[in-house]
Amino acid sequence: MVVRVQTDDFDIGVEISMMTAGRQDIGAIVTFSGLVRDMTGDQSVAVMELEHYPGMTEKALEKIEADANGRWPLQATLIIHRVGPLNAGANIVLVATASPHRQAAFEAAEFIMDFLKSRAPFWKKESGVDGGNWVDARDTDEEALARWTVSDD
Amino acid sequence: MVVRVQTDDFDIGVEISMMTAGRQDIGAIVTFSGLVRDMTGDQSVAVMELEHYPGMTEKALEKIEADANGRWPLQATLIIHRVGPLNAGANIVLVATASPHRQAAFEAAEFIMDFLKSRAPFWKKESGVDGGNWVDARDTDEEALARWTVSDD
Amino acid sequence: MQVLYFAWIRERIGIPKEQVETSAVTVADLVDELRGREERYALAFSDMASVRVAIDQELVDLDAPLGDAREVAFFPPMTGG
Amino acid sequence: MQVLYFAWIRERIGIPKEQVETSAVTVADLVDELRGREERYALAFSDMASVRVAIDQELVDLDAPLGDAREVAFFPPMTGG
Repeated sequence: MVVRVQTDDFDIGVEISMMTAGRQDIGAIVTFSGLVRDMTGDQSVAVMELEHYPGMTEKALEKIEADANGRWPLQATLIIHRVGPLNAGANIVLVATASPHRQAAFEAAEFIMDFLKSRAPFWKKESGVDGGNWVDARDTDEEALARWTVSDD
Repeated sequence: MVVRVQTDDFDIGVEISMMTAGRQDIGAIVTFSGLVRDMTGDQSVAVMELEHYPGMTEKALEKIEADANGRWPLQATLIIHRVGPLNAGANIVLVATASPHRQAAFEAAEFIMDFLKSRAPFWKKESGVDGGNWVDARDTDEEALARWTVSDD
Repeated sequence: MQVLYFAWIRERIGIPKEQVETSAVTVADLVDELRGREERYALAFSDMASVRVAIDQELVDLDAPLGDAREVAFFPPMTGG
Repeated sequence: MQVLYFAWIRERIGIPKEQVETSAVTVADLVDELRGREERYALAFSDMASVRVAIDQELVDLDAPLGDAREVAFFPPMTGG
């Protein structure tokens, strides 16, 4: 279980290599990476500023990761979230899950992303030609959590 | 849309870089990689031999990829499947999907993997200390297809 | 206690954090107290449906008791990932 | 037509492919014809629930008509990924 909050970029290939180094028991790895899009709705985005709550962020991510490990048979998990100013096209977040079975790896990665979106203290401010504005939370992100509160199957 | 069947290994980081090169409109990338596990059930596995049906394999993968692109708003898709002898710990398959939205990227990657497992002409033979045996298809893999035959939501 | 503000709440109040001495019992009491101070606080806390609260780095409800909190944070709904 | 065998069906029959002249109407007719040839074919096709068929590289049912197929392939359920 690894959690990192950093300004630096990450390399998915390197992270996966570190996750699998020296082991031959992993059957499936799922990664999710989120990137800064140059458009949201009709607004062009040049820079996305990622603010967070140091201390609480790490705690929240570790709790989400621990919850995922409690629900699925995971062999490794990784969450990297960047903060600071990020240009359009840049990486924002990487989540990776490793399991003997593909379904567990997929579900755990979705679970982590769903909770990270609405329960980890990050805030996005987009700046484009029309100035800056804080990204609104979306109802669909809150609704996405509901599917994890019922039984797994 | 890219499909490759190859004996060579792949590097997830390099593949994602190629997928995103020069574009800033992608919001989410999901990757699935499948690896050779050193154990299946109680059997140790030293080498996995991947046999396939050249010609039909590419057609089947291209159809699966096209079906996924018809169902979700995907900006890029990639399927790489290795063939030949693969050691424990080696990569077998990489699926990657890119979309403006995370849910589409996740669902499309799962869809592609589910159909690839049971509808693309690959066969696995495991060799360990107890000799070689062909991997049996699992009922759960066939059942996994059922969820895609009803409506998306 | 230390009170922290993030994102547009931080921008409206104009500072990222401050030391607050209070006898407020709940978070809601503290918000009322801050609102009464100055217009910028009233503006920041004008729509509490858009405000989230953490006590000592754990999310809590608005009516949560402050207890012996060392750190209270106010911020908008989170938008990470 | 060209007939191809894969995985344990290939191993049981002993060859990966062969040219077959047949007047069989359906895939099932062709299987019956091959079964009658030699023990190794009968063995390979002893449990048809474990046999999948493609005509010209498209999956078909066992009772599919051969039509003017150029290539018929027999193989076990697929296990890729």
